[in-house]
Amino acid sequence: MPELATAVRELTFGEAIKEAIAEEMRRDPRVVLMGEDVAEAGTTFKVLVGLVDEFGKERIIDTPISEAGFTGLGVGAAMAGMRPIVDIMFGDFLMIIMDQVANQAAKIHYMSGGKWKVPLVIRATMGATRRSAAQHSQSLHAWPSHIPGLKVVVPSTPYDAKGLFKAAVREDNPVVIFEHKISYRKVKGHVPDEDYIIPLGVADVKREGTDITLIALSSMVQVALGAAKMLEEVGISAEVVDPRTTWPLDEKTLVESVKKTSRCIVIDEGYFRYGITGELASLIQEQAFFDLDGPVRRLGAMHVPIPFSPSLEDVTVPSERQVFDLARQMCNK
Amino acid sequence: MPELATAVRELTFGEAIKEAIAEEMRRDPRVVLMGEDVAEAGTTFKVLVGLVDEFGKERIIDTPISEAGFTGLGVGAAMAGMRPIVDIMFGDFLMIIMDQVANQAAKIHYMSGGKWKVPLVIRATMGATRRSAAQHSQSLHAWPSHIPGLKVVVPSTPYDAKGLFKAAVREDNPVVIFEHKISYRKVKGHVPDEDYIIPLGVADVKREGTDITLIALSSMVQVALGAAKMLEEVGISAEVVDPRTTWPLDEKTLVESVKKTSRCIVIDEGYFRYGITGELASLIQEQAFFDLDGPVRRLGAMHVPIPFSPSLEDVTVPSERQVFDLARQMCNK
Amino acid sequence: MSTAATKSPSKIPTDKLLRLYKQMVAIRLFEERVNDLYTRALMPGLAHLYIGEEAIAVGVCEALRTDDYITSTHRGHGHCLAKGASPDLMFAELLGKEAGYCKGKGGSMHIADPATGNLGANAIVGGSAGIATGAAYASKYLKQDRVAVCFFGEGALGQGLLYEELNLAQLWKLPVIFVCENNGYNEYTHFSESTAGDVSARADAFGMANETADGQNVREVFAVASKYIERARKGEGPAFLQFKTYRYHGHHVGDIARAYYRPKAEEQEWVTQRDPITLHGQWLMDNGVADRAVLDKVQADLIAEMDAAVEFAVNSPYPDPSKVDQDIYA
Amino acid sequence: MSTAATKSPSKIPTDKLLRLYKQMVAIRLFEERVNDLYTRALMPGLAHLYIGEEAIAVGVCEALRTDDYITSTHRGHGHCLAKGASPDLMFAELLGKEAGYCKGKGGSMHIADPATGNLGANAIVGGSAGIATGAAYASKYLKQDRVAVCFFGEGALGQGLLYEELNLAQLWKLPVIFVCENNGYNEYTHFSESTAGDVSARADAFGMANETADGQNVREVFAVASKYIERARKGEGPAFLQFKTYRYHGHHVGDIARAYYRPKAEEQEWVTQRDPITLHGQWLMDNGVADRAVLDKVQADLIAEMDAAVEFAVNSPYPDPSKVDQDIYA
Ligand SMILES: Cc1ncc(C[n+]2csc(CCOP(=O)(O)OP(=O)(O)O)c2C)c(N)n1
Ligand SMILES: Cc1ncc(C[n+]2csc(CCOP(=O)(O)OP(=O)(O)O)c2C)c(N)n1
Ligand SMILES: [Mg+2]
Ligand SMILES: [Mg+2]
Repeated sequence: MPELATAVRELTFGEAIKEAIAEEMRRDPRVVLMGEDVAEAGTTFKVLVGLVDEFGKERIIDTPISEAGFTGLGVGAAMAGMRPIVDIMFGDFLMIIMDQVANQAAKIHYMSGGKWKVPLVIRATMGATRRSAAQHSQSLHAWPSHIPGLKVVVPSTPYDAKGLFKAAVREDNPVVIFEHKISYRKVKGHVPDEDYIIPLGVADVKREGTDITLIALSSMVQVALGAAKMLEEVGISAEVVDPRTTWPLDEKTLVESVKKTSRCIVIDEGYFRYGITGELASLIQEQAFFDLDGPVRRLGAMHVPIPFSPSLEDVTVPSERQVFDLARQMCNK
Repeated sequence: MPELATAVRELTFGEAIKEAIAEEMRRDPRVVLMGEDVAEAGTTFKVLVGLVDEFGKERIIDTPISEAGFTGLGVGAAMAGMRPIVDIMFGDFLMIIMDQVANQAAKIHYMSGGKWKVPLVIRATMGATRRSAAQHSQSLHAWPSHIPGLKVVVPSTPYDAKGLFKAAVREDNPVVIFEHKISYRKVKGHVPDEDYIIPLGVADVKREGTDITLIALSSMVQVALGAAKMLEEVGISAEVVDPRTTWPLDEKTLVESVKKTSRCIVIDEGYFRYGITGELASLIQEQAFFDLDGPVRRLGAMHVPIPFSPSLEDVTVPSERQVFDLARQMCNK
Repeated sequence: MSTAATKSPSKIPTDKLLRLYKQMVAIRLFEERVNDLYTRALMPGLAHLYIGEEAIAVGVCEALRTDDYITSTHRGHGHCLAKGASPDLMFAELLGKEAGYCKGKGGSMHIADPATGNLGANAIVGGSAGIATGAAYASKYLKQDRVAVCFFGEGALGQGLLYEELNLAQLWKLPVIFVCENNGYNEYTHFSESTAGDVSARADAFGMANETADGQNVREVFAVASKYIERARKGEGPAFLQFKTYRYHGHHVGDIARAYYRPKAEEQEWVTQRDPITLHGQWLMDNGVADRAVLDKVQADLIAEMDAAVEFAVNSPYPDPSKVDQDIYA
Repeated sequence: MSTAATKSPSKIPTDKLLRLYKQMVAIRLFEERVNDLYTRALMPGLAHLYIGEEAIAVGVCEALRTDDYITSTHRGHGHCLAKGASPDLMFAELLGKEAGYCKGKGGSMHIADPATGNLGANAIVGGSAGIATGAAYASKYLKQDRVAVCFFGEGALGQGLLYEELNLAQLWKLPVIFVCENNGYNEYTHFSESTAGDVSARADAFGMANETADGQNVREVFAVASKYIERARKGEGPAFLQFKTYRYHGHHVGDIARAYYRPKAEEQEWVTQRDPITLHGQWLMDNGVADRAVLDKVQADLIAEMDAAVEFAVNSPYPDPSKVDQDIYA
């Protein structure tokens, strides 16, 4: 069936990440990946199954349950000439490694007056509604975003995931990448079978529109796109902008979109308070105040520890309906 | 000299904190304080010198250099009927204890369906310009503020420090209190020699004004007050509002002030990005948009790892002059 | 390995010997139903079954008082039950129901119960070491004589926090018992790939009393645990106990195809030769403590109880969504 | 305690014996000037002096190659100098000058220097254990034969991270040497109040080769370090070395009144009886390696060098404030 070969190739979000890692490991022997059960098990999420067959246990490395230990080891290895990727499984475990990430990796280049570099990638996950309860469901990307010296990647599509991950591996700075757990299998999309990178710090307009800008990150891009469809049906044209990285941050693309539409909602899956939406809403109103029709609005995860019960957990994450209702109200339609 | 006795009693910020702790320890035998070198040494900052003489080494407890270890111990002790205060010395070491604070202490009440309580106070410090470089100078109060289940206190005056600290000890929830290192000795003020508490979640108008609202926290309250004086000289009346706690947050007082003045700058010593100022500016514009004269503006610590050299470090923290210049420009005077 | 228990098992009173059996069977039956609920898609999320390891929770908790403390792990159902939790409220919690121990907010990995001294299961490997040590500290400070037990898998030996707590516990002579349930695997990795040196040497590092014993022999577990718990209760300090054991099922209920990380023969060996319930049942019969009929009755009664508990949970309502923001602050 | 060194000191070549002396004196003189700069209010912030502990940094670093790695601590000047740093650029850094090793951005606690394999001092107690282990990992993976040394005070035994790294290092047989400088105090607290059990047992916990030796005898330090460094270089695995030592001054330059935490007599005993420079100088004279005149000349030359270095630093400009946001990202 030769037609199939020319059809657009679709991968899941998880497959795109695996391909990015495999390509970078083929390209550069200094790249290794370590974490708990990453080798034969291919991670808890089974995203890397098969990689160990190609690269061996010397490069896909099972570690003890020592997230701080192997992240610190990754920092030193990065300084000494390697390009390690460390995998901490659940993003909630960031709390255990924060000293190594934010006091060490983030500051070494600066503290050494620019002499040492830390080309380290830290893989973390994010996302609720897996019924994993309060310690396995958080989206903590706001924390590293607050720390100068780190770069933070929050891809939303398979295409972006591959290009951004490859860029992260080639970075000479520590990068934390947040992979959305539910998206691993659920989100599919076109991913070219070739070597491309997406530079960190370039936002992407996922959908053009004229009435309102929905700035959304990671999982919330799908929610925003869903809401945009619903809005279209009531005659509202929503633009969906995905910053793709929280740092560096492509302020210009965000601000220009809002200047055009005059309305803005920022949507993120992290805790609502003192997080991503605060920063983005704040800078939008700073830079586009006089173009705004009304205040920039925000939707984040409810400010509660994430509950286990489905009846409770589901209401903690922003939904298409919520975005739709708010956008509609803002557009007076 | 009987006149002196009736004079207003002044304490330093550090003395006020010591008095709060001593009073609460006298009141409640379940209160103990533990940390590195807190007993005979009275902490690295010498703030608690003498307490061990009154309360003994059973209640003012020197620990190993195990911040995560004794914070975790504090969580369990709090659940089992005590009211521990743990002292982690430099706020930068929060990075080491975050799992115990944010995955454990913050979530236990919720995860247990309200059955267990964690009445734990975590003392941390904040503040730069002590020439202590990147790992001993950070103001990380944005991190715990992002986590539901925690309360976060950032006192600015000796009076507030005493009343808020005492309230924190009486809380049935985990509270992180950020004490400003430079203020320990430098900031003085009236502190009543009596038992009073300041409820968490009540902002304080530190200075009334009509033209612009300066929302400032911790050390930045002094900076804002200094700037307000300078502004007065050029005919601008600045109101200075201190939230005193980032969570719970007294949104109403903040918003009402801005509705009155129509202009607002938020000033904080934490890193500029994805921090305190983003949240506060964001909610001000959300709730007072149509009363605003222009965008809410923000001043935070420069978004760089904190440098050692005085010539560099000094420019990273917002100054009276910066606040003055920005406010003046916003008021067109 | 300790021989204390095996040498003088008869020191354990008959009713206790029977209770050890009953409690193990209760856990086994409970967990089988959890697996079933999962398979029938009635349980949200996942669960980590304790089947095969019952002798440890039971042997240890039967040596504790109700007001003693425990902390538990992701693989925590056995500890909770052994400490006295009710199956109905546990099933309700596992299904995310309002009637559950945590009003459905905690789920499988966070069951907590002040009434039985259960400080809570914990989804962070090693994350409860401080909590247990702190409860022991409070007991000592408040001049109570309560002991705290910290259950953890051998995987937690990878977490630095554990060593900080071992040091603090030993330094301050706290009444805490660290119980290492060594089932040989950290998820899908054999513990020898993650653990340098001898496990017991990790306790020696802090001069802490320690003992390694057979985790499939409930009498031995009970005897060893009793010894160190009473020692701790008397103020003589903490202990570290390693029990060798095995989990029969996957790391969690969804871990079905396991051949890539452990041989089927190994599983079979433990299941058929080293099952703690079979072994103890046989011992009870061999030593004339109970006959097959008595044991069968124990099981039958428990089956009825467990089935009723499942039914209660299945028929119980979910919490109203409006409850989501209650219980954040006390 | 090891006796390897004391038994066969003569195995160390003469020029090395003299160099050990010279390097210790250099550190001593450097630190005296740091204290002086602080007292004269020329140095911003604080510094932690290495005086009294010189034999460790020197004995270990003289057993290393230039391309070997070290990580250091808040008390790091000695390690940096011993590994080959230039006093002038170090003083400049301590004063926050543009010419400093880190352009004034790091200061006393963060001196780093790729040219001498110095991965950096660290202001987080125990915070560099991972960095050193990681450098050793890279050396092994990249099939280099570089060794990494992680210097730390005994206070770092309180940090869980250290145990995670000991486990990883031993498990993966990495060429890293953990050097515990046991000067008896964690800030203002005697280490016996913070440390349960035997320090060497902390290495035994992971089955790691270890040795405890006299940190005031530079030849012993050199011999012990050489042995384990070469062992690591050959791929035979990591080691944990404890050296007993003492800091003569306060925890930092501002810690003047110390009687509340340690007796003056104890300080005097170490200063007068166990000074590593005096002891080694005497040994050199006793064994005919050098006479007083040679040793005096070493000192005089170093004084000249150190004074010039201070002058360079004092006269050097501060970085322009505009540089503040350079070097955040590579
Ligand atoms: C800090 C942390 N790291 C990783 C995990 C993911 N995880 C859950 S259980 C587990 C394995 C635990 O092994 P062990 O402690 O031996 O307990 P067992 O499952 O064998 O009972 C891992 C790695 C976690 N929950 N917490
Ligand atoms: C994680 C952490 N906790 C606390 C401190 C504060 N602190 C700096 S040095 C020190 C004592 C260190 O003692 P030790 O490791 O024995 O080194 P020494 O000063 O004796 O050389 C402490 C507690 C720190 N820098 N980092
Ligand atoms: Mg296990
Ligand atoms: Mg010391």
